[in-house]
Amino acid sequence: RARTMTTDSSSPNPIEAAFSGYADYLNQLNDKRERVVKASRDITINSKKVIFEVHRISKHNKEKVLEKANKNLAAVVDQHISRLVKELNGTDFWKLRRAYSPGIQEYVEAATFYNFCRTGSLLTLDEMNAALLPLSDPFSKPLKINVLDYLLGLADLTGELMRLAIVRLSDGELEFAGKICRFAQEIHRHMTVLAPNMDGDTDMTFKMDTMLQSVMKIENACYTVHVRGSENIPLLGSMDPSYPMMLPDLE
Amino acid sequence: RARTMTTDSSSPNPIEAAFSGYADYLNQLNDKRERVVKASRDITINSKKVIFEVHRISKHNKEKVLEKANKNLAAVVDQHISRLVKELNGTDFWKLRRAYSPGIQEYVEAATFYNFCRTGSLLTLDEMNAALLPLSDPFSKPLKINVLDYLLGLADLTGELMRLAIVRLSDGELEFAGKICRFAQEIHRHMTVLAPNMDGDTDMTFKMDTMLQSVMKIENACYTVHVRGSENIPLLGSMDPSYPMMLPDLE
Amino acid sequence: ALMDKQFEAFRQHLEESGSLRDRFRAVATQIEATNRNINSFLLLIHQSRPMPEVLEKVNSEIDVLKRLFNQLAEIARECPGQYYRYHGNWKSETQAVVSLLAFLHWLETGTLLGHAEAEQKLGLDKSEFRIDVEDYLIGICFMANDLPRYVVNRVTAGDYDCPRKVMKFLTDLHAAFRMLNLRNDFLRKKFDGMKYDQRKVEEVYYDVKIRGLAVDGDTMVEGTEGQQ
Amino acid sequence: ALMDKQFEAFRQHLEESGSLRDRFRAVATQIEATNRNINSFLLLIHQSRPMPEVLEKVNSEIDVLKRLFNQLAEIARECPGQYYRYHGNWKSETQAVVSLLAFLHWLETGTLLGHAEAEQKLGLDKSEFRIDVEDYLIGICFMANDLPRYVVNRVTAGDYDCPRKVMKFLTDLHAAFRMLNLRNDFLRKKFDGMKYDQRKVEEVYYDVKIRGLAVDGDTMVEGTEGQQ
Amino acid sequence: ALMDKQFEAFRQHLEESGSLRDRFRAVATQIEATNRNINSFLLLIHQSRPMPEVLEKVNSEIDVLKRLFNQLAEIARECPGQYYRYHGNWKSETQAVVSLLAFLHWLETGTLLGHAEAEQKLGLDKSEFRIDVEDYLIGICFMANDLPRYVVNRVTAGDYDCPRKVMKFLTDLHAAFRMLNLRNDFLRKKFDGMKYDQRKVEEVYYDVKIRGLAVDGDTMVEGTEGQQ
Amino acid sequence: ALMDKQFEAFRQHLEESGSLRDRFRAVATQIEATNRNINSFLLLIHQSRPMPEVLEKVNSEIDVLKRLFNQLAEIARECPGQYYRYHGNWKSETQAVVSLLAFLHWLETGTLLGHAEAEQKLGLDKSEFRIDVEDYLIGICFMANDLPRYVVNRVTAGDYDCPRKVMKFLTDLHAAFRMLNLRNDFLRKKFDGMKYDQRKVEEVYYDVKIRGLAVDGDTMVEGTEGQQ
Amino acid sequence: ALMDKQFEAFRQHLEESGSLRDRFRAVATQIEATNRNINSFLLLIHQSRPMPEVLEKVNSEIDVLKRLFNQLAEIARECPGQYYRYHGNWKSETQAVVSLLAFLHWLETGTLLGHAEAEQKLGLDKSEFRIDVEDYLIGICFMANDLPRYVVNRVTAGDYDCPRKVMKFLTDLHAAFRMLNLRNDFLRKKFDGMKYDQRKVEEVYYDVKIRGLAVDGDTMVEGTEGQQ
Amino acid sequence: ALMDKQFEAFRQHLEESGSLRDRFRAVATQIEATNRNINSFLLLIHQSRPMPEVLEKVNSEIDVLKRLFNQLAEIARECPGQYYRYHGNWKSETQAVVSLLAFLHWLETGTLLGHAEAEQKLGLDKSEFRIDVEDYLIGICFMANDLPRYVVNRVTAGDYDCPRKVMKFLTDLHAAFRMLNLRNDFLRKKFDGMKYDQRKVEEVYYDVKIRGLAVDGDTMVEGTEGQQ
Ligand SMILES: [Mn+2]
Ligand SMILES: [Mn+2]
Repeated sequence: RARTMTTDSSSPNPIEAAFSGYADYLNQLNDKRERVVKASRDITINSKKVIFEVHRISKHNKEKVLEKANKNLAAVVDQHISRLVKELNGTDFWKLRRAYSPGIQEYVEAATFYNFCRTGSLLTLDEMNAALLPLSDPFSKPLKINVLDYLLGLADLTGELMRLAIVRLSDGELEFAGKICRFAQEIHRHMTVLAPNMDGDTDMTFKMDTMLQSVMKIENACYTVHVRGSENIPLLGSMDPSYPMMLPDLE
Repeated sequence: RARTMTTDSSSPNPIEAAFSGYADYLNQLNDKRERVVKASRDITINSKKVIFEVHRISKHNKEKVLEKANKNLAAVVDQHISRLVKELNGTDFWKLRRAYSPGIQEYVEAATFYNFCRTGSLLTLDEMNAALLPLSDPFSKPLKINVLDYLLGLADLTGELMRLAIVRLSDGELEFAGKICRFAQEIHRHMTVLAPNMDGDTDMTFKMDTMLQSVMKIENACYTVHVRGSENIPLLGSMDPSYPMMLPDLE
Repeated sequence: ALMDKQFEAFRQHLEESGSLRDRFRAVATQIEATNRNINSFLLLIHQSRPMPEVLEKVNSEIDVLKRLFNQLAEIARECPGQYYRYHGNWKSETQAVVSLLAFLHWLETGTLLGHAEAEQKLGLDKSEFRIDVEDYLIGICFMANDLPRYVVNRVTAGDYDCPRKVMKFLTDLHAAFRMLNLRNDFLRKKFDGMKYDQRKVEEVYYDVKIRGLAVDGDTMVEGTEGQQ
Repeated sequence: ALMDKQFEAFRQHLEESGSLRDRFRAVATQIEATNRNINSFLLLIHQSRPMPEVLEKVNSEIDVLKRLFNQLAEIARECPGQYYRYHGNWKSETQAVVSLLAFLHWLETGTLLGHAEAEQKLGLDKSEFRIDVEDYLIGICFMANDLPRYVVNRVTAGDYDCPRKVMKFLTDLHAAFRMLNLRNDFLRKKFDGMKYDQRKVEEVYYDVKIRGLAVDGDTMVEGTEGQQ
Repeated sequence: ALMDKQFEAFRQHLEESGSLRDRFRAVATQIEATNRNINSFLLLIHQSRPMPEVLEKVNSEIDVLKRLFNQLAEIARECPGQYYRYHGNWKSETQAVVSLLAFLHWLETGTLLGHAEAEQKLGLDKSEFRIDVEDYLIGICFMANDLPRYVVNRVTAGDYDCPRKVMKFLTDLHAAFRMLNLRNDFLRKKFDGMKYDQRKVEEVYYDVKIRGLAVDGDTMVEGTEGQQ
Repeated sequence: ALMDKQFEAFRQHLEESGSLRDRFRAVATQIEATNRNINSFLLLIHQSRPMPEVLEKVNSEIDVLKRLFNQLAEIARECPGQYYRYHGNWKSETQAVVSLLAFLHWLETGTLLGHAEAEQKLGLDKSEFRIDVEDYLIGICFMANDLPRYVVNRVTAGDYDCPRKVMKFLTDLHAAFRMLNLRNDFLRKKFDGMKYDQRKVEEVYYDVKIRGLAVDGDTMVEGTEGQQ
Repeated sequence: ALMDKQFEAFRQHLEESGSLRDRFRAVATQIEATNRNINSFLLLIHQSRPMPEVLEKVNSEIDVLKRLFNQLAEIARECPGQYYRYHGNWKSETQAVVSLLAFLHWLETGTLLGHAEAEQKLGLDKSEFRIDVEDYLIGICFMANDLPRYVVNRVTAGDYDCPRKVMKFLTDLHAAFRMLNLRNDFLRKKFDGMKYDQRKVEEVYYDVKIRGLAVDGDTMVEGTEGQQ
Repeated sequence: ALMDKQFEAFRQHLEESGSLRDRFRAVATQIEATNRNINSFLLLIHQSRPMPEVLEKVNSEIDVLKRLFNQLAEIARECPGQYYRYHGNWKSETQAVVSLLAFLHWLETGTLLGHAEAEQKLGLDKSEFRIDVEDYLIGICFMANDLPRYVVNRVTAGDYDCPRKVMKFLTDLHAAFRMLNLRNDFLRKKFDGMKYDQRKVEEVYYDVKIRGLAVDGDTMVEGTEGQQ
């Protein structure tokens, strides 16, 4: 809503014509940014919900939980990422990146988290982008998650892996926890090399530190359970000495 | 209020006897510190009031304002500093210094501020301490304001001098303002040499900075009035050209 | 292995973008040096050195700027659609360029340098590489920051009409900026600061006027004009 | 199950308070935008545009403010007794509103806008939702900061009586503030700064007076006027 | 004079609010001291002293707390609707109170102290002065932090059924917290830490179980109980 | 001139106090170095080296400490009544000394080193120069911080009775500290931290006990004692 | 003119030193990148990947380091006597290099990499360009910081003898460092932190030992050895 | 043993460098004290005390500086080629020395103190120990920071020609600095700040000139100037 205001109606402000153009430009840009931010927030909230859901996984409900998470993940794409695609319309991917980046990062976190629980492997950027392809109309440049957002999302993933590992260990799933541990170690290891090159993103130093903390928390948890489980129990002669690991039966 | 609490009534805690002594010691010390802090707060509040009063000075009410300030300053000594003297009772001047130092600093600020307005010179530490002498009974060591607190109080004085100078200038008292300016400059100059030696007081670096700001504010104010007052007013032929300075008549 | 492969690809990608960034930075550093040169010539204006002499020196530096922006544009062509990915590398330098060009333009014409004119002066009018609108606007604000000093020095040198002209220009500029719906960002902060520039210039105008030095000749004693 | 029920209640509680916060912020953002509008109209005063024209424009915006404060009050009614829980969300915007209203009021009446009057202008006089006293006082300080610029521009435009009136107003205001035992840091800081506004206005008054421009006509030698 | 009168009113207002703050702080300091007393009695629990003896000592201190919260409530009655203006003065002390009461309650009943029950224990059930929900929740988190130590010492003292009970309680509590959509930073942080308390208790439970010490007697091989 | 004279006196005064401070610091630095030596010998304890060998080495260093504290006392005699003016210069070093002496004493006697005993060990019992009570207490807290590590290493070396003894000592110590009415200062913070040391030692005791390694012989399986 | 001449000399001086700094930085940046590569290979150790595979990857990177340090040395030859003028440009990178080399060396030999050995590995043994002693020592401290994590992961992988070996190494290293009279600087801070690494490793050793997992075969039950 | 031998060598190395550092610091501390003295004399200039009196006091202190820099040079001779290793110990003190000497020199001659002249004044002209060029330049910037205050006080004392002279000096100095290609470091930051000093001095010159006080005779209207 550009206001017209002349200093003096008799001598029109000569600068004004040019500025009404700038005003239009900025208004449109700001409106679009506002819509993109809102879409990003919705993506964040709903991706977080998917993550919460996946955390409910256990040996007994794996299929059910993952199925539901998958559906909700698809809903994030259909209902919210699609809005981004429409707004950005094949351009402004980089200009408005800061407006949608938080949402995309959270989506990467959710999708890779889900995928790891389903397949045990890392969902790649190409796979993710392939899944987004149908959203774009064939005539404009398709929305692609960029490498930076993908990596920033992965960096957060280790935090979720840590929480998952600790809960899974309580639940006796030692083998799964070991798998999580190695997966998190690998991601951290690869990120170590990439971190300083990420377009001068200053967050990354901080995120690397958090990642290392998370990885070490997983390692320590695995260690505790391993050591505990390997203990000789001399007092309990009745126990089967070959009994490998007690935890699974705790449940 | 020491509580007695044994781990087990049958085997008395051997450490306890010693600790009940420590408890008494700490309780008495803390109570005394509490009382000293309270006295210090009262000294601060009432010294601030004296400073406020002195700020009301003008050419016309000088005697009246100063008389009242003097009386209130004496009341600070009689009613509140006397409490300090009683508590400290010739000892603990340094142990509890942090508890009373703020009050004493503010008192130094008030007393030197008052004295400058009365005599135009600096009230010395010896003069101040001589005035406190009657408070102490003849058998114990008299309370003496220490050099550090005196200097810290002086450091704050320049802030009050700045406020005074700006108001006096508005009131046309150029000569008085000039006097304030030189007085503040001298204090700042002397403090420059002493600042780093003050028992490692880290406040002092900060206070020096504030002092310099205050002095420069006085200098700038004097400058503005001087430059303004020296102006030729070519358009106003009717004015008496020998008219030296206009401000005094503004009032 | 798949993971390794993907991360290897990322490594390459990031190295390429790192190298682009370095190249952009290298040009931006040269732009900044050129800005410093231009600025040092413009300072002569404050010292009331004859304008033509100054302008001549400046113009050759502007040719340098043109060449440098052309280089930026060329590098940008290597990464189509990623202007805004690397924008941070030349942003503040470009704002400074706009500020200098706009000051020069105002000296020469007394009017505001438009966005398109700025691009044209840098030889970007036919390029895909443009000046971001916000950078242009921020540059204009920077330019306004320099006007009070200019006015003070002009009056010292005896040019008593300058405050009125600058005041008029700043008033118009401020009014124009108010048409924009600014977000709570750097541009808004710069714009909010413009009022201090206005204030200082108004005070100089006041000094000149109350002393009857204003060129329009009306002294204040008789002056019942002023009312507009 | 009991535990679940209780935690379900907590969930609702936390969501409600979060949503209240968001709603307060949304209104506050609109208040800020309206403040900017009003401010841009008031700037015309500095350019000596006829007061009635300006006031008309301003008044319609004040209706907007009224409506917005009414909204704040309505939301606050949903959480009785929790004004201060959410106060931080509209605090600084309200201070700016007070500043603008007080300036307007001074222009119209030459007197200080009272706390109750401010509430009345915003239609809050019958509401439970009031303006916090400290916010009111800080707003008044902000208003004082704008007076020197106003005086300079009025004198430039030939209104030589303005400095005397503003000086009187600021002197009274400063004296009144001195009655407060300020402990609040920010308010104290704003108040200390008021002295500089006074000084600048005094300087303009001196300039006007020494040149015999003061409206009351009395030269300085005999001058016992100044009292209004 | 009108101005003076108004400012005189402001002076009083500001002095009163300062004095209220001081009075709230004074009571809060006493609450903190009482908390320390209660805590020192509760430590006897870790040393396996007979519960009744401990509870007796604690209960008289809880009467002190009641009296102190009653004082808070009384002061708050002097400034109706301003609970949250002064809330920061008793916030953390209240969280500690909740933590202690909840631990006691769990010892006595094995269940979670509800929000309303906490208020009741402090004699606030009929008061207008309530415990803020977030303070209650944070207090509960603090209480959970103390449970691992309790369990370790109970087992050392030969109480092999304790880990199971605590584990059950923590599991339920954690599940209940998961229902909340936490946005508050501090509360979220405290909640996240609860997982570690759970894990430590689980480890002790495991130790007890694997050695066939669990009171229910079932060894682990056959043990299918434990299912909650 | 009077001002000059006074400030000249201040300069001298401050120079003298500065020089005293330097001398105190110089001794304190040596105390710190000696502490490091003692500490490095005490580390051998963690490695289960024979006690007599360790004690011999330590004792000669304690003679050094004695000499250094004697120096402090001598310097302090030059500025009677100003112990607390310069106290900050040897405070933390003295706390560390107390911590080391108390650990040694505990190793030798199993009891807490008293305040007077500490002064005696440093040859201060007839001096006017004493150890400040708070420094003594803080030193004791530091000593408690080192006990968990000691217990861990002792158990590793096969000394299974150590946890019980240390736990008993810490429990008594903690109870004694609770008799003090601590202000909100460093001592309070250190004391509050002591509970983490207790917790760690309790956990080691738990480990030993649940594995039937505790010296008192009662395994946990048969152990129905302990039940309260 | 004199001023100009002098400043012309300054310009040259600053450009030369600036260019040297840039060249040193460029090499240091490459060293950092190589460090990152080496580190990413060494991280495989934590995943219990076979040592030979890891070492092979690392060794080719060490050749890169050699080349880079040779470049540093060459640049340094251009400014004899100014090693410490530019030292800040490669200091922290060199510390990291030492840390990596020392870890590798320990893995291969179980001994501490000496200062001369480190220089030799980097091909600096015949160069004038050496590794600053403090950088070497700080690098060793960094290496010690990584050992607790290594021990934890080794035990998880079933290597129960690792804690003992690492504990022995750290104890010796700590003893050696204690021979140094460290000033109150960064090195001292890093060294003081080493005791936390020791403590953590001791706790792991404790865990392994008390559970009868230690390789030396003595379980704790029968184990009456260890007694001093 | 090998480890011990190596660490014994490190111990010696660190002790030597530590002792050099201490000796450098001790001299630097004295330089700082002397600087404070000189500064306190130079502050008299702001009070318009007669120059000769001030200079006399200062000169004896400069002899002290000479002696102290000679000591620095001597210590530096003990560690050839390591000037920059220890440079941090006297850097900022030397910058302050340059600033004071340059201000004095300007007072006496109205010209800029050259780098060589500064060294000569400190008796370093034949020494190997020189003043680092950047320290010299930073010192000059510090000196420029003090000029606005000097100008203000001179004008107050009635010296209306001072602003013009200082403005000229600062303009030349600024122009000279612009010849340097400054990197993005501390010196650049100080240099960038110099424009605020210029601006302030220009404003003083403006004040003096617009009021017809400037000495050069041209008043602004028809110029009956010169009156002070
Ligand atoms: Mn996450
Ligand atoms: Mn004060």
